[in-house]
Amino acid sequence: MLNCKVNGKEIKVKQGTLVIDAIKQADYDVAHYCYHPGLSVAGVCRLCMVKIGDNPRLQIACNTPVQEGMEISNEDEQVKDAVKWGLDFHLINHPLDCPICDQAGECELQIQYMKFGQYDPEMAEKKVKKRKVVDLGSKIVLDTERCILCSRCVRFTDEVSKTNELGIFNRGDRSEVGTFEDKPLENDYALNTVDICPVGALTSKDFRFRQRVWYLKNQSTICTGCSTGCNVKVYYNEEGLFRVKPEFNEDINGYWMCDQGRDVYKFVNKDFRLLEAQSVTEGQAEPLSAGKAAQLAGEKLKELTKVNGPESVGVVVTGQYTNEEYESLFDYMVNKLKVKNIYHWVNNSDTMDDFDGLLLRGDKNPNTYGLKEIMKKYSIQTNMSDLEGAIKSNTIKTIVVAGPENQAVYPDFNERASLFSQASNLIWFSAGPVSAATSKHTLVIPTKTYAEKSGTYVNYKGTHQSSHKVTTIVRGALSLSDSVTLMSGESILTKPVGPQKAMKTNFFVNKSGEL
Amino acid sequence: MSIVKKPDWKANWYLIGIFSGLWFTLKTMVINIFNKDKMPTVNYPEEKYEYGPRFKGNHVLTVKKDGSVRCTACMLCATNCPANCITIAAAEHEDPTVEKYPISYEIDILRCVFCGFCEEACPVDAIRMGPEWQTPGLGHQDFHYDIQKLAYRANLKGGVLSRVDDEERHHAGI
Amino acid sequence: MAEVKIITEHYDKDEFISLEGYKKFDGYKMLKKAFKMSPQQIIDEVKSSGLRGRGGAGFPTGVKWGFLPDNGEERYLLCNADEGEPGTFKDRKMMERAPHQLIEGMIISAFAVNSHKGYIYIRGEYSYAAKVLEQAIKEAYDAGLLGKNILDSGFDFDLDIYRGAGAYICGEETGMISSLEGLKGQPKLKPPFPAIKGYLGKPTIVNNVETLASVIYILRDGVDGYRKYGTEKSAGTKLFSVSGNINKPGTYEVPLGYPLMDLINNECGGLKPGRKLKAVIPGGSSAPVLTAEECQKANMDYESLAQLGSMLGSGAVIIIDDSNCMVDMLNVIMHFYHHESCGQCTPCREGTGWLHKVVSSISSGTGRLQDIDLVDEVASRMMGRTICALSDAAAMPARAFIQKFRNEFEFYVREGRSKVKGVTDAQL
Amino acid sequence: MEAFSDDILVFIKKECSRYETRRSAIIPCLYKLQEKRGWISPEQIGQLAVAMDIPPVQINEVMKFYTMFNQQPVGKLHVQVCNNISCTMNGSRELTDHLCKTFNVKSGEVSSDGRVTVSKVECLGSCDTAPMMQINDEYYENLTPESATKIIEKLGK
Repeated sequence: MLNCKVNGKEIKVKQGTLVIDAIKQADYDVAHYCYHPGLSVAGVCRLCMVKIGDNPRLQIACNTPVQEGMEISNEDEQVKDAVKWGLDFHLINHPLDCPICDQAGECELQIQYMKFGQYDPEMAEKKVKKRKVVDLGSKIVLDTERCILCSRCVRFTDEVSKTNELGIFNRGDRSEVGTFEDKPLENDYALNTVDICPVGALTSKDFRFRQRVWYLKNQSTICTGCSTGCNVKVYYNEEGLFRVKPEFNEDINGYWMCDQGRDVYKFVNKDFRLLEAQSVTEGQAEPLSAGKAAQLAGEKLKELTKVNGPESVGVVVTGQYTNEEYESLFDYMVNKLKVKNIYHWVNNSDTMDDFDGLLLRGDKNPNTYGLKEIMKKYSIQTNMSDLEGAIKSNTIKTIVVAGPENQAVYPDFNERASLFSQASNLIWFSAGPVSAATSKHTLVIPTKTYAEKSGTYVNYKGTHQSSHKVTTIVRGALSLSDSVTLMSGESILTKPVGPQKAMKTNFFVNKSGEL
Repeated sequence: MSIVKKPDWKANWYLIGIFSGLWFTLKTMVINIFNKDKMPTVNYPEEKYEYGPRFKGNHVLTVKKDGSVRCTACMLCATNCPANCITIAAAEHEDPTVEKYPISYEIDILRCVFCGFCEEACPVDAIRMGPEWQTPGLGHQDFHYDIQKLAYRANLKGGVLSRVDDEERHHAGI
Repeated sequence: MAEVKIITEHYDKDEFISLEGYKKFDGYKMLKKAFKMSPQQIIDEVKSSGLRGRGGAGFPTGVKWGFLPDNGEERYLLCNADEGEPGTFKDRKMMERAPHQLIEGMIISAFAVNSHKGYIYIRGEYSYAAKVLEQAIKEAYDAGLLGKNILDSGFDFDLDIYRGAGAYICGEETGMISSLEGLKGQPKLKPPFPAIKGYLGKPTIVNNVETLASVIYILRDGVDGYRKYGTEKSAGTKLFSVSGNINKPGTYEVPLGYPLMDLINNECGGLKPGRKLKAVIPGGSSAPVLTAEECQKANMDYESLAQLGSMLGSGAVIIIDDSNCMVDMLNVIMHFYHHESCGQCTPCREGTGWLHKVVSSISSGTGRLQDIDLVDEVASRMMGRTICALSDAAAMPARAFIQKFRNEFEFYVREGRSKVKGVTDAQL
Repeated sequence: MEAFSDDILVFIKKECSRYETRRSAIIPCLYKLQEKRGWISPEQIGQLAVAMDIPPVQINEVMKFYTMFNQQPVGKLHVQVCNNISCTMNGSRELTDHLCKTFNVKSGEVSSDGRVTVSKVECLGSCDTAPMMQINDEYYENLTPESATKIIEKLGK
């Protein structure tokens, strides 16, 4: 451990810490654009200037390791002047695009300008014009004029994704970021470049112009796209989820996430959801509330197990639920109903162990390992392939399916659904609509998605991660554990869910006294 | 909760009030008959009052030289609106020099408090408070103003030109 | 005191270019002497001779060599022949007239720093010099002066030539290393310095052509013989490239500490008739300009020029007489730096462009009075804020021009034309 | 698109093993490509990237960084007039203007017959013989507008 002083505050840092990290550790702000802890040091934005000791020449904090007894100051007048001018140099050729720029609201230039700048521009000459709205494939739009050439994205494609698409061409203030001959930027991690872009030069086509960022709230959760279990932040408002960004976790995903994980928010939104329960009896559909449906399902199961015996009930579980939900489901099935035919529905057994070397895994379920643990705990050893025969031979007459939240990653979804429909009774827990479930007596109960419930997921290496509820999208949906509670005849404490309005903060309204 | 009060004894002297009221009415009527010019009221709807140029009436969306809406869908007006009455949906324009434009821009005029914050927040002079103040309508739908109404209603005669021109700014090197 | 020809002694002889001719004039004799010494002895000799880098920064060569870490890693010796500083052409002369001198200097230096691989990084425009050097290297290989076991000393040294492709910034040592690695020629962050981590992450020594050639003569004349010329802190002789409005422009070798006016009037034959000296840029375009009065007391050595607020730089003396407009001159210089900034660090990338725009708006007659102060202010904020010294190199002349010739700039802004007759609007 | 001829492929292979890293061979290979036509097209970069097994963007970065690689077609005689400080003082602007007028081109453009490109460049390191110009690889020094025209016309024959 090393001792150093940041703006007079004494702190201890690890050996090899950079000054910029030490300043952050001491809770001081330090302006920087090019430095990113997940990438190599470029040292080109020249904003993280600090004064070290009495050295009259300012140093950049991102390329200076802390030494014992170092006295660091970034609130010195000299430093402030350097930052103000550094910012000015960044801004003189930056276009006035804030009104149409997606980054506005979370743009580092805006943040630093409000802090250090707030002056009239001194530049009277013309700005350098560069190319705008360059289409870089299906994911990203590039605006070279807005780019401040921090080279973060270039370093990302060089060092992290190792795909080498991006480069900086020409020199001087004619420098332009881009790909060779505007080739599309289509690697599996391309959208990380959008995240690390401190300005609006790289924007995501998916999010582009859909919302202004200040209308969105964010909450940390876990990506359920695959068994890696990246830590993510979802951005949402009362209309639904809008985007997903990675959050730093040294053990799981570092600073990054894959592009497939960024699409995982989509099935959560209302358009793709089952809004209320449905009971279909011989083709006659009847909508009913989820709670009612769960109670009905409970009664039905009780009766059926009594009449046909617990062996006639098959339970199919996917690896997309939380540990808590599995626990309650298994407890109910095994201990209460004595049902032991519990099957693990594996969606893509061929590609299950695929791994691209960075984050992306072939197992597209967040909690396969949690499910396996539970199955072991209840000592259930079944094989999904047995189920087909059992249905065909009519030994299993009732099937309860804890279906996938994200049906898109289940290529065999419809095929399986029609198989399950051969049983005379089908109870299906699903987040999205299940049109292929056409059994004689079908009950489809809407469930909550990962963003709407708290719970624990176990990733590929056995790390237990708990995620918290983000928001409620479908008010009529139940979590699996709540449904099980209702099925077993108990009541759940339902809190009345009022309209969740993300009230926007209005400067003038909140500070009315200052007007 | 309302409390019923018993009438005061003074209320019995209401006749004085009635007559003094009648006298005032009569007096003003006579003055107005013989001194018509100084009468403060106008004969609405035959006559209409001229408001000052800074009057904040119904909103106008300005247009560019080519006639399209100037608004860039930056949402600053919607953010700034204390009554929460502006709803904008943005989209990508096929012309890369425009880039972003509103496919729908709605003002719920019944919620609007005519404070003018939207006008002040606008960075490109796209929204102004116009001189109109008559806003009759038959149902709720008539009070949701869309782009058609805000920018191209008949009395704007093809739209009001915005003072901020992209091309001029481009030539000036901004 | 007059011109002292040590390095350039035989430059007027055409046969000096070939190996045979070079050997006739004691060529490669010092190499044999060097092999009899120990590397440390050579380093000490160079250190005590007081030889300073001739490329521009003037860093003591022996000290630089001493920085190499002793960890058994492979070391590289790079010769910086990317002479891009406007006004400088001495290295080109050296390579064209005496390629073997450079090769010999490099072998000796490589022996001293124990490096077995060297590159001469020559700027792309010097295609003739590159051809001459390539031929000379071939000759040297054939004669056993390069390659394995040179002259039976047991020392191996491979030398190759690498052509740049037109970037001033590659004259900066880390920029040159980047370029040699096949990257864009953008300078690298320091620390680590090249002597610790340079070419391909290995310890690397980068020296100028003239510096490497000087090593031969330090060995020949010994420390005392070398120190006979020059001043205490700036020892030896130096090549000056004199150009501009002068009768006899060219390369002149004079001892350091030589008075500037003597150089102009004696060696270079004075100014053209009827012209008056207005200013001199003493060390290439990045050196702050000297006014005519300052020139009178300027001596051509590192300290004297530093005292006057300028620098010796690469030894490119640009003489400006009174027929030139200073606004115009600054515009040319700013155009150069705007064109050559590598675009890595923001203050330099944007600042050089900004300075050029402001100065050219003054010289096109649309400038404002506050622009003059703006140039000074912008330039002052560019100094010392970037990875390499290019932004300083752009800022220093800008500030010096504004400070020393302010009235000319003010006149230009007020009247919209140059104070100097005959100079029209900038045609740049 | 024309495939690389064998001698170019051999050259690329040789250069790739000549230096410590393969990337170092980018500049020599680009010189080689430029030799033939006077400029380098994006297609050629793509081919070179395949031949050298280096991402094309890195070759493109290098090519666009250095001014000596032409990204546009140039005339048979690429006349580069130094316009830096010493040459300006000795009349390089007049020289450039004169050449542009004589050959009816704008600075940086190819003449209509495709023979001459006149461009302004930064210091070429021949300040003692200002004004000077470089035609393709050769230096021509101590010029006057008339002598420069003569030289170009002679070479153009």
